[in-house]
Amino acid sequence: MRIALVDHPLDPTALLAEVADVGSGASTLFVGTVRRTNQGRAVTGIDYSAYAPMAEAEMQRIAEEAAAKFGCTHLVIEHRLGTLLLGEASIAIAVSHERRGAAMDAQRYVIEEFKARVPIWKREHYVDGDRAWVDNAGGAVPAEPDASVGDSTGR
Amino acid sequence: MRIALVDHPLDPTALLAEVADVGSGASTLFVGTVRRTNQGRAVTGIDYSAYAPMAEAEMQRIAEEAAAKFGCTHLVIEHRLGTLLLGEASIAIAVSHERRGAAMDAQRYVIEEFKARVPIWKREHYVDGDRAWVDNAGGAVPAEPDASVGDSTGR
Amino acid sequence: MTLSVKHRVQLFASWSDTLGPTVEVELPEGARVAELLATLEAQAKSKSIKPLPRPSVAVNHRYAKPDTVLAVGDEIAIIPPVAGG
Amino acid sequence: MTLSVKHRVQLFASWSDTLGPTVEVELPEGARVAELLATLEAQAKSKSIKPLPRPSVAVNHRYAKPDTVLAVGDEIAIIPPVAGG
Repeated sequence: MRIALVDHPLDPTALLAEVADVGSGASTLFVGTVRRTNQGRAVTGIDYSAYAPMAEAEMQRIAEEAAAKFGCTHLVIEHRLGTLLLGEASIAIAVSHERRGAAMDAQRYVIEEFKARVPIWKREHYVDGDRAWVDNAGGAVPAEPDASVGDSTGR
Repeated sequence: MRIALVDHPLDPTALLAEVADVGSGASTLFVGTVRRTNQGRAVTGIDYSAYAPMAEAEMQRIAEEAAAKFGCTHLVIEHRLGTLLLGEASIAIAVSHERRGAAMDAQRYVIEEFKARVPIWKREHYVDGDRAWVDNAGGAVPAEPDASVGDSTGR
Repeated sequence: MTLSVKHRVQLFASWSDTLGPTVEVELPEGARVAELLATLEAQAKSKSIKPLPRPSVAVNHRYAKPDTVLAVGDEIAIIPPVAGG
Repeated sequence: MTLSVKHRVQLFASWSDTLGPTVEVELPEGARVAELLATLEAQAKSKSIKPLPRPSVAVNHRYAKPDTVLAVGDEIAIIPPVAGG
């Protein structure tokens, strides 16, 4: 089991290889990517920032919960911070398990809990030059025009 | 949308790249691999054979059902036939979708329907030299010792 | 007097091991899937001491119901319990 | 007479834009998370015409309840609605 915040492009294939095990019959990989539009607005990129020490602690707790609930110890979660362009991966979750049902249950548990709990924020950049903080519940707050960009690796 | 039976090692990463789309925020990959033990017996490898024309037709129907139910057109299913060794991938399913819930629902639908419906068979090889036809419901029938191996690409 | 039809049937996995990859089955015209299956199950029973798993029957690449009528030229296959994935 | 404690608080996203990445908040000894939040919400209201989203509060890298008592040396953070994944 491993979790990480990284500041370089994710390599989902490496994560899949990392969880592979001849005792496991099923592997799943979830990849979240920057989408062209969000709630009808054309997006050009996203800044991801985190409260890094707590984000890592929360990711570790989620991984341990998934291990306890679904019996999966072959689990890796990585999230990228910094500025991501269209189509780039922000999160990758790899799980392998003897049984496919448990692997898929764990995958879904991890991404849903991650989206609800891990202190990471995104500021979307739009085609019209505007920027806004967007949250996973659908809220959007226009970013202050002169706001300094937070240190993407946390502070 | 694409389905295929192949007789070479699967490349799950290529499938993930194939479904990637800047309109999609979530991609999932499911990989089934040959497991070291099945129902307590030590496995050394598996022969997969198919009734190929029907297997392809059934895979195409499952893909179309998933597209209709979950609205996902970015969907690829590949299954490998022939003799696979421990840890090798027998199936890979890649889906991308604007919404993660639909991508995961489609992934689960495809693998469950595939396991129940697609006319593919596996004969497991065991450490003790024995072989048996094993089905997805848990049944096992000892293979005839002198049985000819079916043409793995169907007949 | 009833006309009879010869159907070529493909078999797989344990059924192929026991009866071969293809068999010809002669049935009355208008026979249904259930009759084909009964005929083949009797043949399998005479050739194998181990009971074979109950199969499905496919007609023209689709699962067929027991009351499906078999027509000349149908592609018929015996589908033992599947194991893909 | 009540003793007071200065708590250093980290802020993020829209809350950081409005109040800065860190603020010091002076509260009576034994104050709870709810009082800290009320103090910061009043400050934010005076500095921003746009209402900020209601945040959670984390103490020592865990989400804290409104009645959690703040202790000297706690690592305190204002957590606006999250958006990872």
